[in-house]
Amino acid sequence: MSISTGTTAARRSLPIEPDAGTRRLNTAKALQEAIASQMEQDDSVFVMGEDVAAYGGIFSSTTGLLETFGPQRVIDTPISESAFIGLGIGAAVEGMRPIVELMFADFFGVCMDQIYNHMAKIHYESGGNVRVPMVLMTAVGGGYSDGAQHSQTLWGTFAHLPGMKVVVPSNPYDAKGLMTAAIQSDDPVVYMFHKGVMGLAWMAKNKRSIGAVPEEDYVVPIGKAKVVREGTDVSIVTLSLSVHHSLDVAEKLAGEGISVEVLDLRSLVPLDREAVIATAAKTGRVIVVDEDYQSFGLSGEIAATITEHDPAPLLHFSRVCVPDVPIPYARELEYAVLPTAARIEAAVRTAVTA
Amino acid sequence: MSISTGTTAARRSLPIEPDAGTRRLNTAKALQEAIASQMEQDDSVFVMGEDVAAYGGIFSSTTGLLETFGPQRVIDTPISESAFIGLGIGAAVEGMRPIVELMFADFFGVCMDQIYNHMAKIHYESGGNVRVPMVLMTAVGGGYSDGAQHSQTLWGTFAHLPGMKVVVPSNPYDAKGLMTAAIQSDDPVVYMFHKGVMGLAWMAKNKRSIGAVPEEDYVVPIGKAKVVREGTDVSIVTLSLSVHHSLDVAEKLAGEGISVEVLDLRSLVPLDREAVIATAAKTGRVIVVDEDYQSFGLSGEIAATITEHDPAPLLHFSRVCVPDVPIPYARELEYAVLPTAARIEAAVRTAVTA
Amino acid sequence: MMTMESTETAAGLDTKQRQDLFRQMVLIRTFEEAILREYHADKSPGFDIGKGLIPGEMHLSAGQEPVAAGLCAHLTRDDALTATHRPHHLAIAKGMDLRSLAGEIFGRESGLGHGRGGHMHLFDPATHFSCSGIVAEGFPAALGQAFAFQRAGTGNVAAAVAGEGAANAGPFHESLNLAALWKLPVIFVIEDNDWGISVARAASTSVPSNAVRAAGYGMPGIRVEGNDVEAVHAAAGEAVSLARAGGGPSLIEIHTLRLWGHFEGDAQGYRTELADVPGRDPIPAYERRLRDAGVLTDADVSDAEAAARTRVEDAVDHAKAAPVPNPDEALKYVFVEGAQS
Amino acid sequence: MMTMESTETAAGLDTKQRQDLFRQMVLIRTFEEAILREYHADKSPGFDIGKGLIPGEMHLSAGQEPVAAGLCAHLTRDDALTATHRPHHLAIAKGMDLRSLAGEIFGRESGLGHGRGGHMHLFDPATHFSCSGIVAEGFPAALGQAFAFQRAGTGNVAAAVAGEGAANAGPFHESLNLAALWKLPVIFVIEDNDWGISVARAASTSVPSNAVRAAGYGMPGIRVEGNDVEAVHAAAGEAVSLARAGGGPSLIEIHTLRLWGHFEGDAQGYRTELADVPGRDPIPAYERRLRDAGVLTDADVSDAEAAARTRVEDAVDHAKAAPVPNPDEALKYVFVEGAQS
Ligand SMILES: Cc1ncc(C[n+]2csc(CCOP(=O)(O)OP(=O)(O)O)c2C)c(N)n1
Ligand SMILES: Cc1ncc(C[n+]2csc(CCOP(=O)(O)OP(=O)(O)O)c2C)c(N)n1
Ligand SMILES: [Mg+2]
Ligand SMILES: [Mg+2]
Repeated sequence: MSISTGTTAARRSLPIEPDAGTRRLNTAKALQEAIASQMEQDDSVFVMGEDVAAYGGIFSSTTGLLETFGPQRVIDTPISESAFIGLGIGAAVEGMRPIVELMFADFFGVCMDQIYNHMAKIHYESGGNVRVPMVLMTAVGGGYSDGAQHSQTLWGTFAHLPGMKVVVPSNPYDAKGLMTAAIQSDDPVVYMFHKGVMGLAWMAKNKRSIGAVPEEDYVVPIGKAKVVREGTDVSIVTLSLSVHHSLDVAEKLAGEGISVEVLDLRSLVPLDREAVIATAAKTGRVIVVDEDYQSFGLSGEIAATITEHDPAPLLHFSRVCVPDVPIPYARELEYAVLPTAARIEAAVRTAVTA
Repeated sequence: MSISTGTTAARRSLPIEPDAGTRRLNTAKALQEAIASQMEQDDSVFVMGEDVAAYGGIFSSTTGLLETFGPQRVIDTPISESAFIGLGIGAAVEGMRPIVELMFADFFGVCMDQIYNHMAKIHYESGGNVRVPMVLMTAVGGGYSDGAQHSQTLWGTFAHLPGMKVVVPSNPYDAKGLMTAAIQSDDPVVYMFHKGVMGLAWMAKNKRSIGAVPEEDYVVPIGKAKVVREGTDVSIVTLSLSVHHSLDVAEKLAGEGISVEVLDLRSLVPLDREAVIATAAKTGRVIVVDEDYQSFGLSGEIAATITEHDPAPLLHFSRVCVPDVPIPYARELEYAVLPTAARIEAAVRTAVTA
Repeated sequence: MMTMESTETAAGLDTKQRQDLFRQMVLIRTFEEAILREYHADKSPGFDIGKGLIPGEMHLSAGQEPVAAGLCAHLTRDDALTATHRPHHLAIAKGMDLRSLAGEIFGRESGLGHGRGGHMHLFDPATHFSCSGIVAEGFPAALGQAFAFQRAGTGNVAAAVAGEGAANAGPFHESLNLAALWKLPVIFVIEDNDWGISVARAASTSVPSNAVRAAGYGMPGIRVEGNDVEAVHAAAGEAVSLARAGGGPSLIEIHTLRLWGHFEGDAQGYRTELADVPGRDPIPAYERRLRDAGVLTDADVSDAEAAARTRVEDAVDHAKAAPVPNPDEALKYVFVEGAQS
Repeated sequence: MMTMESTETAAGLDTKQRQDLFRQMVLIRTFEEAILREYHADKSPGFDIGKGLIPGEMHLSAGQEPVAAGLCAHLTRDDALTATHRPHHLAIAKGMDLRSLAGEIFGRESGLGHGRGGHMHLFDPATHFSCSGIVAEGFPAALGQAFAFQRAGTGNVAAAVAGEGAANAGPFHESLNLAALWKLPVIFVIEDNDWGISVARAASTSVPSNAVRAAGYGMPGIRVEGNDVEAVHAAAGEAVSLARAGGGPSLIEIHTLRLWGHFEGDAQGYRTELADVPGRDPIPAYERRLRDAGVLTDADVSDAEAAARTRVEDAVDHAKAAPVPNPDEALKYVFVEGAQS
């Protein structure tokens, strides 16, 4: 057990959200690049999980790393999530900086004790004497008929439990910057990437899954949301793949004179409450678009954040979430419960007339 | 796999929230009585968990049942929560009605997959063809220095995930009626009892942990909240042990002319949204008192429920919860983060002057 | 732990039984080939996993037919079976209605779960069949079914099947201990197909055979080599008899073959032995063996294939003709009673 | 699996070592007796678990000193050890500062975790000690520490200790497989005290010895009978040497004794063998044995006891005199960087 401070200094010197430049990558590549760069600079960083080596990660989060860094640093595991996530924790406690992949967030139930009772609590229970500088990386989200056990986002579940930071990039630029920040953080960080924003060759591609990414190292600060589109009539507070659906709707409705602001939260823990309050104050009409289950999650937290600050400016609040139902398999059913552009558009129309 | 319908008929004929009468029991006894009565009437009901037999449940949820029903129906298990909760699921699928105890809710992380991906989803995934009439009973809450892994309430985590009902009694009467309803439900029900309301001989006793309980069988309907004190100035929306702290504060402040309404939610899933909206409309000032972690949980859901219905009547919203910190061990620290009467009182005073 | 060699196993099987095993395997393969065809029919250009009449992950069981056929020959519809993300062979051998199975795979209202479940979530009260997409988390359900049978005194048993990858997950251990402790009538079956997605067995498992692990629970353990349906039949027969007689659980590991990718779309670049996989197909091998033994003729083979094709294409046609679920009913079946919160 | 009888084990231990083992056990017992005294001092009338200078659940280790003394004799401060809800004996034998330990138990700012952790959550960077209140979930951390040692090539090892109840939980299995697979320098130690709270070993475990389970992972397994510190010392010595030499993990099960209740306040009504528990106390037994062997005198015993008392009472006094944590700092240490959300 030792406290590694080396990278803290490194982090301080990295640019914060620099200009994006012109080089275009998809989200998966941006993510891989962040990991590779940190592995190059810091021997204590390693990657571990199911099918992260030769396969390169089921959702391409680790493609190419085995070839560059070899099997000592890019390590396939047995299907023993409690053991290998716990192994990551123990290694982190001894000063290493593991990046551990949980293949689907849906599998959290087999290893949540390690995550929330150990990874997230050791620093506190130790009175600050022991640090767990670990990244838990996991794929989330549905939309391709993978059924009730492989389509969930579940970020509300992670964000509810204290002691771990939770980041959720929606695009290549943020994916690289947040991963760099996550690896360099001395706190445990849960990094949740939506399969639908990775730009995978074998899945329907969102047009914004490819974007400009600086070659250099940089960080997107954990805990900072971003207004990705300015607007005046209604605010959409959202994250991950839903950012893109929201932007599509905003673009479409702009033609009709409806001005939609879109806030990409990017981090859930810490939550950028100032940004939430600011957009609510600006438009007075807030819609939360969230691919997680509706109740007892993110959408409620946004309502509470606004109203505990001041309920007065809030003229409208509504949510476009998964309506508390297991994600159905059949396409027709699944798209009936996902926060689709059609549902978002309908919500915006209701909001502006309310 | 078979669908048991017998008890559905039985349930229909049971009284709903009858007069309490004069017989007084503590919450633990009321709970045991509900289980015993259902076991007597239905051979398919059995109890299983760690230390539920000779020990009678670490928090006395099963005291005396072994003596009455024997080791075939009151069954100690190895420390294998995934296996024995899954066993309960499989038995329920075959028509039995298991009551399975997870000793502390804090341990959910070792078996959550069985709970949320199986117990809660099988009915849906089967298109209604397979039922899981099972009760998962678990102890929650802190206040006696049991540390970060034995003091949590975590009901927000369970309530967030679809397919399981979640009930949280605060007193003996509701404990019996909700347990009877839970056993008779054809849906999986998570029954979360706070150690501090059980009336245990070895723990600080809340004065309302003993109360009037009918001898007969009856149900408290799952999904119905209750106004446990009427008031006009401010509404406290709460549950479990915090109901009692809230009532204490309400009684005290009544002397100063501050009229506090207290809503005991009793169920989280389904949530009695009408009752929440009604109390918010009545007083305009809402405080959520919740022993669970503050963010991404119950308190947010209350804010969203009110504001998505209509933000206009809401003049004040605040929360008295555990402020996103692992529950500390030392008494001084633990009571600084728990929703104590002092914190509730301060919140009420702020609310009425806001 | 014992090891059973394929040469010793024909004993006791009559011609009808051997033909039935063959027919069962042909039926399964025919079904999987039809799903393979339909799955890929409309995903191009550029394979898109979410597109087509059958969307989503698809884990087919080709090559593992000996496990299903050999095991399920000993089970009645009233026995239980829990399977994994790769369940079709077992569902079929257990007797699941092919139309309901195909309907669910196509996501139709006619499916077992009215399209809510999908191919990894098949729940069939008629055959007490269930499966789980979470590795190793199917084991515990079998304990509960066996517990219910034990209490009811029906003599029924529950089989719990999972891959060799699953045998390194916690629920495997917890379930074997609990089943042995309470002498539950469970047959644990490990399908060792050498791979857990891209991870070779040697990179996941610290011992060469999971059968040795049985001793750690005080139950019989056997490894069946050769992907041989008759050897499976023999081993399963003993385990089922033991369980039915109140003798408690057993563990059987079967060395089998994943003939295709982990899921459809898997390029299998990691798979070192890919070249000799087709040569290890158990169905032609069994066909040759039965022909050599003189118990299978050309006519038997064509009849088995034709009968299978008829049933499978009927099921596929039926699924394609069935209505898709009504999106307005997406929330139906969350709870038995009342709406969700 | 082997079984080691206590009579064969003295070999190789010199007088100093045997006296040290005795002194270590006396120190632990003295500490636990002091905590027992302080814990109950102010909880009456009517035992209230939340009251008093030491509140909360209290799991004391009296009777299990041979495990801690015998194992930790082979470990340096740079080796790692993970323990359970019952951690004091191991913390002390591993060399944890007694004042920091007592401070944490009393919930003081001077405690290891500044009062945030409590007696089930001891994290000590100086001795690489940690524990967990969740049964069996302490095992995996040891793998990670061993992994870090292995990568750094330090030759250090990690010991993972838990009760026989924990050996039926999933992480036991996952951890043993992974440690064996990667030849991690881990020593798994099961403290079999016959009980998991009120559940007897025979009601939780399908085999009479967890040592037999080692074969399922391809690692050495040994059961040590007799709660004999020298037998523990011998078994642990072999396992530690093997691990240090790169030979991978071992499993040791030690039959020990829970001298008191599961936690303080436990009336132990379920405990059938309660009457003969005091007679099985390992410390008087070891004292007699060393006296009989002529390597322990009256003076040695009083000296051991006096030295222990001095150190323990100093730690207790120090804890009682230390300030309680500042409630305004309850949120301190959630994160290293920045406030929580
Ligand atoms: C708990 C859990 N971890 C990981 C996965 C992802 N996953 C699905 S199948 C699979 C490999 C399973 O291998 P094996 O048990 O051998 O079965 P096979 O696919 O070979 O039939 C993995 C890792 C999962 N579904 N559940
Ligand atoms: C996962 C989990 N389940 C249950 C418990 C409650 N519990 C605490 S200690 C204990 C018994 C442990 O028995 P054993 O492992 O033999 O250790 P011992 O107490 O005998 O030292 C139980 C069931 C827990 N802490 N964690
Ligand atoms: Mg496999
Ligand atoms: Mg024990």
